[in-house]
Amino acid sequence: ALFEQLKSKIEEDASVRKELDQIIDELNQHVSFTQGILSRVHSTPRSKYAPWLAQVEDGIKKEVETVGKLASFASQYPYYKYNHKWTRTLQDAISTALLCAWLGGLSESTKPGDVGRLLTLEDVGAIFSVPVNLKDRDAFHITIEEYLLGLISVVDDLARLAVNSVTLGDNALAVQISSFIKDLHAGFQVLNLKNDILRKRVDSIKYAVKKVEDVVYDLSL
Amino acid sequence: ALFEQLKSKIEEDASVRKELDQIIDELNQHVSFTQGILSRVHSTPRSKYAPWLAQVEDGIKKEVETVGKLASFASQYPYYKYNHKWTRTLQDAISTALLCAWLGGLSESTKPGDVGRLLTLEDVGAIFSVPVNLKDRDAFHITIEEYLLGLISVVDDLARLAVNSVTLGDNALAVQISSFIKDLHAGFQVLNLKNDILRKRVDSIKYAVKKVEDVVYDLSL
Amino acid sequence: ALFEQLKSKIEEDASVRKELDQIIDELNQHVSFTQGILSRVHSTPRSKYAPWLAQVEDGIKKEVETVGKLASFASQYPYYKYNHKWTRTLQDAISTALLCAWLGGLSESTKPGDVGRLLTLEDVGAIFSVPVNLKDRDAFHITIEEYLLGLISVVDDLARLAVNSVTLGDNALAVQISSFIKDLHAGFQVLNLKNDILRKRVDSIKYAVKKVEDVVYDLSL
Amino acid sequence: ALFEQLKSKIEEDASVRKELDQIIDELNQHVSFTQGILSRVHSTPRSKYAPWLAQVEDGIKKEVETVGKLASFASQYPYYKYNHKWTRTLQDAISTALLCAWLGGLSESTKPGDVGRLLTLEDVGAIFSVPVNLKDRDAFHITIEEYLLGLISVVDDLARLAVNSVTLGDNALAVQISSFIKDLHAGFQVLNLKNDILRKRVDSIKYAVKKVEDVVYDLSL
Amino acid sequence: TPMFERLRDELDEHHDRRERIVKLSRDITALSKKIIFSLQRVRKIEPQLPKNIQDEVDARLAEIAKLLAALAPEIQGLNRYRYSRSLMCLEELVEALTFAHYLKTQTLIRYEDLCATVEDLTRQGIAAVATSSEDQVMTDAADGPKQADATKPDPPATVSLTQDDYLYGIFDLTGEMMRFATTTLALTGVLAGSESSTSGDEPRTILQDMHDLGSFFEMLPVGGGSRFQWEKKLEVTRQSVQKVERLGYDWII
Amino acid sequence: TPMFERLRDELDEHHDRRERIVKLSRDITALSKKIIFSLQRVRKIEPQLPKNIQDEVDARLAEIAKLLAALAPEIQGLNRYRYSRSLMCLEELVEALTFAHYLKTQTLIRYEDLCATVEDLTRQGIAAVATSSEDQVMTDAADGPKQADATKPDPPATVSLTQDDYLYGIFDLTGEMMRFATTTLALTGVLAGSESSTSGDEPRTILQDMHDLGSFFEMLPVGGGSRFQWEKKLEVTRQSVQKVERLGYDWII
Repeated sequence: ALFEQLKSKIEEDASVRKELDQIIDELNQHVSFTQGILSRVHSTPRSKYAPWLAQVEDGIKKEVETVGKLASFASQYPYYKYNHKWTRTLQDAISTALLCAWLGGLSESTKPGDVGRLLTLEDVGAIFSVPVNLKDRDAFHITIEEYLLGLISVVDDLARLAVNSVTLGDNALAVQISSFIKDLHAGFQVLNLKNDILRKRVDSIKYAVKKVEDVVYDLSL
Repeated sequence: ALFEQLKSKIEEDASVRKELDQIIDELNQHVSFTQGILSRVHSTPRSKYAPWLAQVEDGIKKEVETVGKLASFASQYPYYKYNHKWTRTLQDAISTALLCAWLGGLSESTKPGDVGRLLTLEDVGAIFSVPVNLKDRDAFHITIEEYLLGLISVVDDLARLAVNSVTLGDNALAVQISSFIKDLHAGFQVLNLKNDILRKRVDSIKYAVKKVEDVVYDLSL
Repeated sequence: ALFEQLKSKIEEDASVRKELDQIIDELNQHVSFTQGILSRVHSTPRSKYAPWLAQVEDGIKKEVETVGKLASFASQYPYYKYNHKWTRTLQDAISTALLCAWLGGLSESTKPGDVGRLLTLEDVGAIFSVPVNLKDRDAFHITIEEYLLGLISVVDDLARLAVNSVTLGDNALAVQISSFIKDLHAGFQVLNLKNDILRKRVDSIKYAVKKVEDVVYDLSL
Repeated sequence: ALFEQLKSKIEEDASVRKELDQIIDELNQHVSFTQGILSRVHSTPRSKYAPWLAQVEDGIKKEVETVGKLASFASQYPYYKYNHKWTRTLQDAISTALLCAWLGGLSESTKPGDVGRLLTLEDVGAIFSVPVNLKDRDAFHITIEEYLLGLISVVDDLARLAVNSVTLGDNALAVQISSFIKDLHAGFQVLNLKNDILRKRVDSIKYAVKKVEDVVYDLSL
Repeated sequence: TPMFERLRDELDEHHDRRERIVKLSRDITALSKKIIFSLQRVRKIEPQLPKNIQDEVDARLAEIAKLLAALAPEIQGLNRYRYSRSLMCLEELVEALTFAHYLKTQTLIRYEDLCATVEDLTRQGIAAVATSSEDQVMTDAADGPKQADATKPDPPATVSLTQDDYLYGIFDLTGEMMRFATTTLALTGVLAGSESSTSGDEPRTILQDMHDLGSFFEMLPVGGGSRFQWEKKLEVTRQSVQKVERLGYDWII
Repeated sequence: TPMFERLRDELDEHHDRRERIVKLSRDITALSKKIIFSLQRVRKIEPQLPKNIQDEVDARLAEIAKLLAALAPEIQGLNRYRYSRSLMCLEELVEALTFAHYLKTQTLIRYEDLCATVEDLTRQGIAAVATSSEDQVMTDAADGPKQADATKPDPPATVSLTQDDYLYGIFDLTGEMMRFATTTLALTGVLAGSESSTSGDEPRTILQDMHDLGSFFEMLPVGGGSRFQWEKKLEVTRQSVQKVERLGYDWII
């Protein structure tokens, strides 16, 4: 009896994992697709952002749908029991939204070409229609760590964009990216980081800062 | 009786492997030699490609002969049973052909110095006189994966060449390489790669892209 | 176009692998469960084999069903392309059948307690309803290597059983196991094995031989 | 020119290695075969040694032929340049001769069943018709280390035989083996061993000593 | 940066809680190991542990109870799994409790029963802390505010065991059983087990219990999370089973 | 055991010889490294090394010569390959000698020429030792009997380089060239190479030499013995080549 009971619990757990894998796999596909479109920013002049951002937003819409599916399924189980399975993919999804918004998308009020908007954790929660930083109940949500790790990925992409925007002749964009990355860097300094994954990733911001400083220096010559 | 029957079977298998090892070893030598000559591209100005490409083509000719030997021997046995033994070496051979053609070789119609030709999978099959992407019968062929992995190696080499062509004063070549690599990168992003060897290697294209972007950036200043 | 064609091909391959993984996973579960029941032999006196063998046979029946599923699915693709995925699990399944039969199961004609029957490769094929050692066509089958590796695992288990049967007071069983293992060892020595996986595993038979020799020695005192 | 010269030397070296591999492979087969026959000693009563030893000697005769081939080929090159390739196999060949002689073979003067003869390094050289412990010229020979390592393998086999001879009712043989192993152990103690392979292997003699002591103790009860 | 300051506070709260948990966990682990150490001095399986050993065990359990009471409020709801990697102490506690149970009854305690035991322990700890807080007139209030808070809600929060805590604890139990079998055989010359007198059934040795536990794990599907971890533990269990097999064999010969 | 005593003596002789070789090898390696260290202070390629550096190199070489003289009799015939794993010093020496040659001529010395150089050095060492033995009236005879013996046969034994010593030494040379290119560019602002004045040909930089050496190794079949070792060295060489490429690029930009 003990055996049967343990066995059926383990099997139940395995089937939950399998179901999660499928949803996460679907999310992964939408994220990869959206990242692919986003990567065109490096060869797209700002004047052509409008139609391209529309495509990115379509990709994000699909991500949002799948995150909804994930949230309602995962909320049936202890959140942190399975969180490690989707956290990487969710961070990537968050990154796509953050980058899209920074470049002028995901907003009624900004015009394409207006860049520099940083979504807050709450904004990201609203876009994906899920709670954030939950503490009072055990359900699906976006954690602070996930938001911050997503943000760090965006920094890498923007540093690269600073280089390419100079090549495209858009020096102003490079300068704006530089000041944004430096602000973020100052922000991250405020955190008390422990020896965890966040700390390791934050180090990469330093390289980004150095890179954009070099670009701005080159432009000043 | 069981063991007697097994004995002959095992010895047969061992002798097939030994024969394959010898052919693959021979192919490896031709490939290494050709790669060695190809590596001179990094210090050869475009005006001197003609005699050098002739040497590369000689090397590839020897590769083609040995691939022929391999194909006719391997086609006697199930293709995927032994494919793992030669796939690495064959990818390298494909790389040499792809790089040689991109630099203006392996063609009646291009003049040395005309760069940028990308061989398709079918072209590669024609050069090595073997079928490609076979599905209907179990014989030696070049697979899509082998072609793609060969192509990825070429990207690494070209990114390096972009740097060296600037040193040699040939900025136009660097710019052409940059746009070729970016196009390829976009192509690979279309693929929905799972966690296999191809995915890991595709990641290396990202570095190549960054590298050539930096070169074009430096030239733009 | 190149990449579009590749995309569909890669996705097809990924879905074949996924389907295979699921079938193999199912097989793995049945095999583990059957191995678990078989492990009770070490504390079961021979007089109680009958009901216990019935349970083992139930486990094997489920293995057979899943192997059937695997065979019909895998036979659609080149055999050696995916063989590496299931070969380990299939060897384990073969082991359970070999051990069960040796202990008196899987037979109309033997009485429980009649031990010592060694299934041949053909017998194993008949039990799992799949061909063995196919040479004329490219379909699912059990290879000689898989049979031999399965057999080697059984030797390890029997050597352990020799020890435990003495503890259970069944010295005759220990002696019978000893002579079986020594015969097998002599058989394997006939094979001229190269440095492959089979050779390494065959070395483990030597330890089994020493172990049963020590047991028979202890009994002889 | 420098390149051509180095290349041809490397190629020459590679072809020497290939030729050596083939000869060593052949030797390996004869050694494996002879070891297989020798392993029957563990179930052969002393009264039946005569015909069995004849078979062993046939095996050794083939080893001797191949060692001759090896010696004349290898003597064309600096001895220690390639010695590592065959030393393992040669040690095994030496072991077969040592064990065969100890059991009464390889001699006109002993009767089968007369056991206990230890071949010296010089005896082994005479059997294989090659020099031993050469110092004055650079040619093929058997080194002291090879002889000693071969001897250590024999000890392992004899310790096992001590156990099995008791099972076969030949307690006298067990006692004789015990005293032989203890003598050898004392002999090895005389050597000043450095931290090399010999030292590691010598440790295994200790286990053999312990094993035969246990056997003799059991017999004394 | 105001955003970052807010996030910092949230993260700091999390890190502080984790540090408190890690500390408590370390102490519970140490005490559990001490219990196991005491239990390894038992020489035969019988319903009552020797008095001196039972006293040692009880004393340690009383300390553990207080630590569990402090731990409980930190790992409710969302936080139970959030900090599960810092809660290895629970496996160790399972090991100690199941080992004690085995030595008394020669049986494996059930998951539910063990959960109940641990909840009970927590409640005892809460009661003890409450009493001692009164006694000491809050002298240790400085480092105990959480504990004081935790006593207010009704019913008080308790520590729950996950199925993985239970299973991995049992894996480790097999190692202790092996050690117990080895020492008792060496010191008493008898393989541990039930007296043949107990009931009239055949006497049952620890070897059979090990075999049953071994087969139990062999037949279970791979449990929670890391397959690698599971396989490693299973392999250790297999070795323990085989060591006891060898003991049984040597005893018979 | 009489047999074992005889074998012991033989083995001891071998171990003693190996120890002597290891000691000599360690000293030669250290001196070679010092030569390389001196050479890294050179700032341009020209037929004459700066006098102070040339003096340092000559002094070290004189010491090495004596050590080679002591080493020579130990590694004749059979023993050359027998102790080749204890003779890593020869690769280091090749590295030092080829580097000095490169800095003077911007060319790679040939294998035969280098063998001749090393044999010459050995003979100089033998002569020096003979002289100093006379001078010192055998004061160091205690630890020098082998050296004394070695001077008797005619012609005296010399140290021979194997092709592998040469090739692996050249592999390491590429690393030194990279370091040289890096420091000279940093300190002089010019990529090392021939003066454009030297002959009227186009000026040739160290980058081209590195490319040539890189392609040279890429085209060679895998040499002697361990493929793994070869691939590792080749990979390091590739990285050195690419570092100098980067220097060239940064210099142009």
